[in-house]
Parts: sequence; C-alpha cells; structure tokens
Amino acid sequence: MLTPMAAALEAVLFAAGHEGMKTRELAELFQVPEEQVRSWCEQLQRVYEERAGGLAIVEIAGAWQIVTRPEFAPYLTRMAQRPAAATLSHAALEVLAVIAYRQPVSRADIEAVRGVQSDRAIQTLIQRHLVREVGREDTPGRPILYGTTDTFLQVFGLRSLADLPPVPEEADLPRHVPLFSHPAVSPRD
Amino acid sequence: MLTPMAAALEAVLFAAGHEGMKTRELAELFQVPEEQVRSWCEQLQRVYEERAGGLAIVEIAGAWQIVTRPEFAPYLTRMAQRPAAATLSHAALEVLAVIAYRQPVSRADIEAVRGVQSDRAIQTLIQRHLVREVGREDTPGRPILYGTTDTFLQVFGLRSLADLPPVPEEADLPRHVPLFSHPAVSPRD
Amino acid sequence: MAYEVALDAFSGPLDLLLNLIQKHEIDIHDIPVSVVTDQYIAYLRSMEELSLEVASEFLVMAATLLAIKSRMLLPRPPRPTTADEDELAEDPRDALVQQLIAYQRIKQAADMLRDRAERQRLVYSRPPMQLSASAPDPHVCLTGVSLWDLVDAFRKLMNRLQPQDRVAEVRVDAVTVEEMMNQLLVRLQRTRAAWFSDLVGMGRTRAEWVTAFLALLELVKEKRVVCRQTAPFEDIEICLRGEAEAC
Repeated sequence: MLTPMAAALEAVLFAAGHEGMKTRELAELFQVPEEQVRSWCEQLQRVYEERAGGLAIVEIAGAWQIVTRPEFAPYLTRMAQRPAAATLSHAALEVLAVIAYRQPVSRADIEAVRGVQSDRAIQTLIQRHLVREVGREDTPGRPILYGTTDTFLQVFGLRSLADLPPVPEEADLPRHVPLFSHPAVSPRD
Repeated sequence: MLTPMAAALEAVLFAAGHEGMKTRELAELFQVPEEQVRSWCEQLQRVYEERAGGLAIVEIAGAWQIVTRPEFAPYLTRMAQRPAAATLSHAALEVLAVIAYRQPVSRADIEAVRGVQSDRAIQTLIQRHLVREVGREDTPGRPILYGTTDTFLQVFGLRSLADLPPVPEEADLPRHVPLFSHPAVSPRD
Repeated sequence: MAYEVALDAFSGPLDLLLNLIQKHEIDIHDIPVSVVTDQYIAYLRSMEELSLEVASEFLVMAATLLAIKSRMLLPRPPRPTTADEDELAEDPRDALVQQLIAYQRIKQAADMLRDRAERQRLVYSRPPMQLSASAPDPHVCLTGVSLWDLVDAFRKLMNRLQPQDRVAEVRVDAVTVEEMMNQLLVRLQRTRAAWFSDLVGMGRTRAEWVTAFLALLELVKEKRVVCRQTAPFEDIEICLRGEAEAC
C-alpha cells in the first residue's frame, strides 16, 4: 500500500513521461519544501525497487521520471521501433570524455590531451547537443570554453555532473597530472 | 513482489503509452495464447488495485494500458498549467524550423538535416499544437509527414506560411556548393 | 577500404603509441624508446606504402620519439655523490610518459561513457500525457522565442550541414581555374578585400583548395589582385588592384 502522497507523486511522474519533473517543480506542485519532495521521491524509488516490477524511478539531469528497467529492453525493442542511435566515433567519445571531466575546457586543452586536432569532433558533439560553449577563457585570444549539456546527462543517464563515475586507478596517477580533478561547477541553464 | 512475467508486462504497457496494447498484440509479443495474456493483465490489474498507488491498469477499446487514477486529476490539471513549459528547447526550435521551411516533411528528413534523433522534439511540438501530422509519404513504410498548424502562425505572428521570412542562405545552398559564397549576414531586427 | 579502417583504428599518435605499448606488454613507466620508436616508424611507413595520408600529428610524434631516443643515447652525467641538481636530471621520457598516462585515462573515461550510454539505451520512457485536454488553452504562449530565432535556427542548421553531405551534391565536372578566378573576382568586387584563408579555406575538397589556390596565384601574376601581410605568419589580405589603397 502506498501512502496517498506517494500515490499522487506516482501519478504525476507517470503523466510527466520522459520530460520528468524537477525537484523544484514537484515542490511547487505539492506546495511543500524541496527536501520533503526529494525524500518522497527516494521513498517511492525504494518501493519500486522492492516490488521488482518492470519500472523504476530515476533522477536524470535533475528531473525525476519513471522508466522501464533495462532487463526488459528485449521486449521493448521488438515493440517500439526506436530510430537507430547515431553512434559516436572513437574520436568524438574521447573529446566528450575530456570535456565531461575537465569542463570548462578550451579546444587547445582538449588537443593537448589527445595529441591530435579535435575541431571536427567538437563540432559533431555540438551538433548532437552533447556539448556547448559555456564561455571564454580569460587569456589572449579569449578561446571558447566548452562544457556538457543537459542532453549529455540524459543520454548517459546521469543525475548531474557530480554523478560522473570516477575513472578507475585514480590512485596510480602521479600527483601533478590533475586530469581528473573534480569537475568545476559550471554555470548551467 | 511481482512475477517476472508481470514485471515484463508492466514494462511493455508503460512504454506503449496512451495507445496501449491489444490482447492479440501482447500474445504475439510474449508468444503465448491470448487467454494467458488476458489472465496476466487481469492479475496485474488486481495488484495495482491492492497497492492503491497513483496508477491503474485498464482495458479500453480492446487495448490494455496504464492510466492515472481519476482522484489525482487535480494535480495533473495544475501540472498542465505550469508556465514553465512555455519556452521551446533548442532542439525543439530547430525541429520546428525544419518543419516550417521544409513542410511536409518526414521524421527521417528532419533527422537527416539535424544529424540527431528528433522524435522527442517532434512529440513536444505536437503537444504544443505547433506541429501536426499532415499526411503520409508515398514511400515504403508510408512515414508520417509533418507540417505546421494555425497555432504556429498565431504564435509567430504570421498571416500565412508565405509570410515566413526567406532564409538568406537558402537560395545559395541547393545543387552546387558555391565554393566562395559570401558568409551570410542575416538581417536582424 | 580495409586500410582506412586500419587507419581509423587509431584516433591519434598517442593512441597508436599506447597500442604498441600494450601489444608488447611494455611498462608504461619504463618504455624502451628505441624499440617503440622503430615500431612506430615502421607503422607509419606501412601507412605510406599503402598511399594513406599520414596526418601531420603522427609525424610530429615520430620526431619527438627520435629526439628522445637520441637523448637517451647521450652518456648520462656521472652520478654525483650529493643530491644536487644533476641527479634530478629529468629522464627524457618523462613528458611523454605523463602525456600517455593522461591520455590513457581519457580513453578509459571514453569507454566508460560508451558503456553508460549503451545501458541507458535499454531504458524506455513514455511520452508525457496529453494534459492540455484537461486544461483547454488554445493560446499557446511562447516566451523568449521570436520569429527571428526560428529563422536563425534554420539558417545555422543549413550552414552546418555536414560538409560531406554537401560534397555529394557537387557536380562531377570540377571547377576550372578560370571559373574559380571569376568567382574570386566577383567575391572581391563585393567585399573589396578578403583574407587568404577565407578565400582558399572555403574549399570542400582537396581539389577545390588547389584550384582556388592556383586561381589566386594566376590573379596575382596577372596583377589583378594585391596581397599584403602585416607581420610574418599573419593571415594574408587579398585586395583588388586599384582598391588596394582603400583596404
């Protein structure tokens, strides 16, 4: 048995579909503080996990939503003809990784890490809305700085940038290569 | 705890959305007789009733679907009035631009121009009544063709589609790529 | 075709180098530079033999490896008894090792991202419910979106159409140098002056670049345009002769 509040939350998240509802939006809708809403969502998330149904509650790019569990994908691919996902090239994935972990970052920085020209891959990522210009570096020439978008979080199923998994073997790295220092909090819209 | 079959059924009904799944379709999907599917659906329906959540399983016009329970309608009405949804995402704007200038146009055409999956953005535009289905293309699979609505004209203050401002670059674009075309300077207000 | 795949398999010189190191189970912190350099260069040679274009970055790395190799051959200064500066003399490989390690981590991160995207693709959602029916409001009000935003979106989209998509539409009969000279003159008459890189750099294919460059040379030879450069390595400005004073 769900509490009436959990039931209402479930109905709202269901109706919101893939757009999801941000914690703030839910707080406004239910006229309660954000922490309260967050705790309700987390409770509902646990209830869903315990009943082991076909659905799960997730928080992606700051929005709560109901999605199907990955193990049922075989049935769903048969059912819904999803357009083939455009896959990213090896190079584009590398560039995306540099931007994701080091943002905000300039093209020169990206190329320094990869040792190869990267403008094409950057353009591809911008075109796919995975990456965007987030500002200019305060150095001569004022190079463009790149960062990831909300679409990036959605595609990779991340709650926020803080959710980016740490790269393994971090301890092995010598001190003076701050490659995977925690991502700077970048202004987002 | 749901049985694995009930969980799979739940995932399928959820993803099927408002169109639902007919008993026959479910039987095909799960490779079991129709009576079997019907009994699974009825079981799941009872489970949903017992837990008293925000959702229910219903059979409408021979199709099974998940819907919200009527008592939560007030929340959904309030959700619909959210002013937050009033702006268009960058992706939606792009899709709208392609549809406006190239209509009637199929999803595949839109995706060819944008280089990214666009089904979500199209759905958003349909929901906002800016875009609608205007027919089917006369090619294999008969894909849906999209065009703009009267609401679109109202929102953008256009008398008719002929009123759409010409895109400076477009004239130059077609057949042969003008190697040394002058970079477009678009008129702005 | 298969050759291209082989070339594409390495996203850059670091990728190739890392691959050699892994293939031979070499300790990244103690790279036998001479062996690796030979193999690296052998790989570039085979690429050349297949008439594949070797990107300049690969050649730069070859030069770097050779430089390190030669520095490794130099006799080390005799080890002083005290820990002075000389003992801390850098291993010539250090910078490269750091770069490789940093790059290796990026590759790991990229793999991880790909896995995540694949997992995420197994997750399905549903379109939002049609709520507007319960709250009928025919006046969709859009804030912050003007007609110009729409036009702009379309124009940008057209402009960034993948270059290869456009190339597919180019006529088979290539632009001749004469045609190109005319195009350049027309453009210069419109704009009076233009940057060399703009004029030549707008070509979509190697052939077009070359044609544009030849056309420009021809125009210079015929003294119909003037070139000027304000400082070494600056972009070159091209003006119509006679307009030169104005630009």
